[in-house]
Amino acid sequence: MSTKLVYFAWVRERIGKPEEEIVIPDNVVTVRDLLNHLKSLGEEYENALQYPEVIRVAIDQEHVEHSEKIAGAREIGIFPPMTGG
Amino acid sequence: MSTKLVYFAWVRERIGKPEEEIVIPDNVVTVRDLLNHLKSLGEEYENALQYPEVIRVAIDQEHVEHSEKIAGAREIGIFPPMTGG
Amino acid sequence: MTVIPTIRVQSTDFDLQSEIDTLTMGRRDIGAVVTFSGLCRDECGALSALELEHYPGMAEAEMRRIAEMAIERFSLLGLTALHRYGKIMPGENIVLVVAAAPHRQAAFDGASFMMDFLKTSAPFWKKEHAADGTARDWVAAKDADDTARDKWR
Amino acid sequence: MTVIPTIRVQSTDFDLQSEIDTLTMGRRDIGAVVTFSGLCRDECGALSALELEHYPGMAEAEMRRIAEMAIERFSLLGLTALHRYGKIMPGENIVLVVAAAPHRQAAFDGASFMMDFLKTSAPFWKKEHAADGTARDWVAAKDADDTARDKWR
Repeated sequence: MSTKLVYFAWVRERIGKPEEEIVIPDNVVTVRDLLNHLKSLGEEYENALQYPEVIRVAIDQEHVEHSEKIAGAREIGIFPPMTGG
Repeated sequence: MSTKLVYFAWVRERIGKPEEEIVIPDNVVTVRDLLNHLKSLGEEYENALQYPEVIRVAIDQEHVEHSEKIAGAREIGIFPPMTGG
Repeated sequence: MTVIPTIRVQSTDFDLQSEIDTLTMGRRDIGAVVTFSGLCRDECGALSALELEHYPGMAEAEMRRIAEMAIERFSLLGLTALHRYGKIMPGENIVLVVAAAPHRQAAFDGASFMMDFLKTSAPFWKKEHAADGTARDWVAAKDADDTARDKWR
Repeated sequence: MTVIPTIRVQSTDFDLQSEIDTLTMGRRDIGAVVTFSGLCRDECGALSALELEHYPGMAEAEMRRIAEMAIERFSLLGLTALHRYGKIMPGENIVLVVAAAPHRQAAFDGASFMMDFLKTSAPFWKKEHAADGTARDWVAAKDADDTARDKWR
């Protein structure tokens, strides 16, 4: 089963696309695992996710911690700290 | 020499006039003296100034303490605590 | 550059958007504008109107003194304070403050400071007109307003 | 009575007076309305524009979550939060919050709380367009914004 990933701001620019569908391997359980997995997919991902501690993640449009499990997620948003307002 | 007194809100209503010119006796030195002097002028003044500690006073349109000297004042405003805004 | 506050005491209503426009038009250094509007409440139907009395001359002077303190203290880029007098019906505006600054905290603080001092030291008095026509009482000053002012000391 | 916040994310500008009117029209229980407008600054001429990116759907959802917290916490009678996206020029509005309450402190707190949380948790990102056309940098998040949010805890 594939999951939709959506990227914003400089994460989007560095990865080079606004969204994609990927098949998440069984050994990827948490948000932290997912970020590490993505970094293995190529230089653009490594560049975008170089400092995972600053990366914010939302599952189905709600903020989550990096320790959160991703099982059942339909859409995972990955982005830098927010700077609106 | 006479001084202009102006009254507002329930002080005005109780004294029964918005303003008047009075000659202030020589022994009336401070705002506190003035309030006591006015209370001796009649029942309406006594009624208005019954609790002098709540009465606010402005000399030439600036707030002053009751200990302030009134010498040189052109206009003295006497009124209850403010309730605007 | 000295910032000159706009101060007015008037019987007519005011237009908030035009007061903001006056303050911000053509500027590119203002990042935050906070407005405060104080409105007449009917106290759950008990009130038919408020009557606002003021000390002409001193009201404007005192509002200007407070505004100049706020501009200085919070480095405001603009400050407008308008207060109405006369009869005001429930739902109508009584007072308007507009504060402009580069950043949001100064704009919030400027407007809040202006209101806290205006409440306790600008010479205005409110008289209530009861809906049933019986009572007409002067509003009593609130200790809570002195407390709100004193937090700025 | 449950108060439902008005939340919008839009590319067009907003009219402050009409947003206030929508919140207050026909009501006699609102005593205080505080608005916050966030404007694009040119950083002393260095900036020609800001580009606002957002996460559609989540932006509205997150603003609604924050607004509901503010309404509950400060017993607000009304709350509106609008945020623009796309290209915004210096002097133009970026964000608008309108908070209504019986008394002034709740209205000030409601608007300020809404802005502090919106800044740190609503999914919007600003990119600067330099006036000289050379650089285009994403604005970095500020620790001061986290500090401002944390004071409400």
